[in-house]
Amino acid sequence: MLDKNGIAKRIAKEVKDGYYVNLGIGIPTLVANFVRDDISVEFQSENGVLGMGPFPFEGEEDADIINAGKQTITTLPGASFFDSALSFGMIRGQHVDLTILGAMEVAENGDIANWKIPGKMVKGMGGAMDLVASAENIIVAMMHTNRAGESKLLKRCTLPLTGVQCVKKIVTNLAVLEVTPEGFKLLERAPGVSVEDIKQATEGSLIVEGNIPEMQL
Amino acid sequence: MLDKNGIAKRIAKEVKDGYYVNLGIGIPTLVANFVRDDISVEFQSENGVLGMGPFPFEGEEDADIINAGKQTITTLPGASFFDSALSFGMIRGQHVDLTILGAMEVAENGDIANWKIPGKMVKGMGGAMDLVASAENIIVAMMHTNRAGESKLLKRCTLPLTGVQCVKKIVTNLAVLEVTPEGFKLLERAPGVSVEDIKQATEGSLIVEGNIPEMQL
Amino acid sequence: MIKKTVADVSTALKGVEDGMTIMLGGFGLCGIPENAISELVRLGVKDLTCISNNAGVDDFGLGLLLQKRQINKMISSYVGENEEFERQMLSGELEVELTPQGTLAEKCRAAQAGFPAFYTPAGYGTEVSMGKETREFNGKMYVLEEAFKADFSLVKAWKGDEAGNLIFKGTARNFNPSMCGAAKITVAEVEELVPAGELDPNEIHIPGIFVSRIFQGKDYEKRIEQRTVRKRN
Amino acid sequence: MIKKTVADVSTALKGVEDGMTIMLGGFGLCGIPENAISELVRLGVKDLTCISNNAGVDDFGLGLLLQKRQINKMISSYVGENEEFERQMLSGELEVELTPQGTLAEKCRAAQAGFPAFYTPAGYGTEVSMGKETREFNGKMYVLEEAFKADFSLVKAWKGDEAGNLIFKGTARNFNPSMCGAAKITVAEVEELVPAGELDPNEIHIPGIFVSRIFQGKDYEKRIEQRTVRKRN
Repeated sequence: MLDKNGIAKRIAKEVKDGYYVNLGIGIPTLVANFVRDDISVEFQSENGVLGMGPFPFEGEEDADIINAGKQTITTLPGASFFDSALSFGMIRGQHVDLTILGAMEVAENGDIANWKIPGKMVKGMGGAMDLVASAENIIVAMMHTNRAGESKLLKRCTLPLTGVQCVKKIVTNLAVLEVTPEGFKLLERAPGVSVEDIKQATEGSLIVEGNIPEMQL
Repeated sequence: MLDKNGIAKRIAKEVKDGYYVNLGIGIPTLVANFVRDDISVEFQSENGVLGMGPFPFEGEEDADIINAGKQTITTLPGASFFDSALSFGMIRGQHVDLTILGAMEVAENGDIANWKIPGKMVKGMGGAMDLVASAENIIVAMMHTNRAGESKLLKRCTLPLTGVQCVKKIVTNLAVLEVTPEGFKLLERAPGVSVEDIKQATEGSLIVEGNIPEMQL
Repeated sequence: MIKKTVADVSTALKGVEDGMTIMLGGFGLCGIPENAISELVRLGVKDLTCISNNAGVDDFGLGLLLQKRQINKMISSYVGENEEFERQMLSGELEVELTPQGTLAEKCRAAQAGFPAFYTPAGYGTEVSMGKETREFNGKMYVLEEAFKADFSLVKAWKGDEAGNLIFKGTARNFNPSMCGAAKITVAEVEELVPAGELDPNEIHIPGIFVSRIFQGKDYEKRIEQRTVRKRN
Repeated sequence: MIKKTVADVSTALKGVEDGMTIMLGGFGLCGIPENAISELVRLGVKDLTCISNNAGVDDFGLGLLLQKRQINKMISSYVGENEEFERQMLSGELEVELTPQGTLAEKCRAAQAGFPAFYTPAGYGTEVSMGKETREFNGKMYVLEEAFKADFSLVKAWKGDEAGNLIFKGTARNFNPSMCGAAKITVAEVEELVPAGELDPNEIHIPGIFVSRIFQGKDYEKRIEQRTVRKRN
């Protein structure tokens, strides 16, 4: 079973040389820490920066340079700043190669819900609806089950949707899964996790074909 | 009767303090020479400059700084350069206060034709269709008749249209006219031109009410 | 040169009235028009509809207007950092229209550039598209979204000149440029106001034609929401 | 940093084939991709559809491609400075689609930014709107125009860096920024190519994400179409 850093580490392997990547808040943000050094990747943040670097050294924070999580950041050589309209032009125009974001629920048809729990929590969708409606390549990073132990990989989402039929891949604390027309196809097991464990934790249709390898981290 | 400079001089009186103005090619370009010194006006050129100044001194031409007529220009303090999309955002968004352009024909309902003579001359509309479809305030600068002596102020345009019901005012070598729901309303006569002369040269409905004053230049 | 400078924030906000729709630049607390927000609080105008990506925090940014119940309706994409906001929203005191961030930006830009409406894929199949026209282009579904209509646009820039030209800094740029000229009156406050001619015409982010009034801002707090740092080795 | 630099114009234009649709930046002869145009002539590719605001003059710019009959169709707003063009058009050898200039710019920007189509007032009631959907918004009529689809976009910038970031100069900016990322492959040629980090991130007009390949251009002629000057007193 993986912790948050483990999920981020596994997702980092999906990041290829030459990719522009948008990382959502939470686990996705951690992915940047695990991307191989020998490939070229640029991180975009939808509030208007491309080429994000690590957090600033203490005392060097600049209130005018933040990411979409409102965290102070730095930029790397080759970075650029731009306005929100151009930023979503990058996203909508599919210039960003990979979007990694969290979710409350994912359905077997690729629907995703992550912005609202009616009557309870309404933080808003931020840029998530634009990202999931636009990106060709969307990976969801999340725990396989919620705090009540209920599956977050469902036949159908129960919460208000963020986007329809858009999620391509899911990396959880238990598994790597691909969204296919037939349902969630199990690709890899987390270390120490059995196929049976994953079946138990998955409400949506789970497709298990042949031997399922353990993740290489 | 006015010459081209006379037409430009009369139109310059329509340019008010605080106006952003787009000048078309030909007579409209001359208007800039006659705007009063004691008012603040900025000239926009749709190829991407606001705050145009006079032509450069000999030897100071910069191939990268031109107006929409492809003429070398200079800029004044407070000028800015921008791309074509933003430039037409200014125009379409009605931030430009006044558009002055030439025409081959104007109809009594405000239609204008100035970009094509089928089978003969097709230079293209350039930015004219955007300008006439967007601007609140459009003045046409032209000769009252064509080289064959035929009226250019018509009941209906015969040439392919540039825009519909958009011209507000017309200044010709003979007169100043306003486009009204009833037709061309004669406002002023050019020096030495009679109302009868103008009637003769106008094919569209001409409205003459009361005494028509001579232009003050 | 058409001069846009006004003496101070009070002059700049002349004409703001109860019930108006006001756009405010900024992302989180980054690049918000601090001086203009303070003046709105001072003026005590109420029943405002505010268009702003976020709603500030409890005691800063738009949170100051929420505290005083000056806002009737918020149009935002993300409002997660403000407890008073959440309380007013869940209790029904505050009307909230949540809009995808890219759609929010483009609704500003459409208003600026004279586009009445546009098609975006964002929100298709979600409750955001309910009651809106949807349409297929090249096998993909899109939602028709309309341009905003607003009375005032309040933006913050880094440098500006007398002609109203603006230059923004870093990610404090965000929604500010697209909001310029997107309302009937655009008010820009700047950290540094310079005479016309001092800014390079090539480096201007927003030409002055989109700005109605500009003033020299003061006392910028520039609060940081998430101060994240790393240790020096 | 994702490196976009290629050695020369030949490498940059790899993949250009007969029958392709190519966008070219520039207004008149100002800001045109001179090196890329020369390479298209050298390659001898034909049956091209060219999207460019103008068509050059008889012996420069796109006029060079017209001379060699490499262009099948032109999509432009104004073509008045080219006699060979007018001859080919009136004789029917060359297909021409005249498009209002603002519409042309926005069709590029729509392709760049993932908008399938947009509504513009330009051309309503004229032959430009024939066969196109028209629609009323707020009492005004608009024409639905679709985003361009192109294989290559060839642009020219003043400065650029290894990451593909671009800065344009003066009115040589024009259509170039909106064409970046508006085709499958965007090739930028620059007067000055610098290492990543030398350009101020705040001053970049087009981020490198919109640029596929960048190269150091050479031998710029920068011909002036209308040399207008005034005498010194």
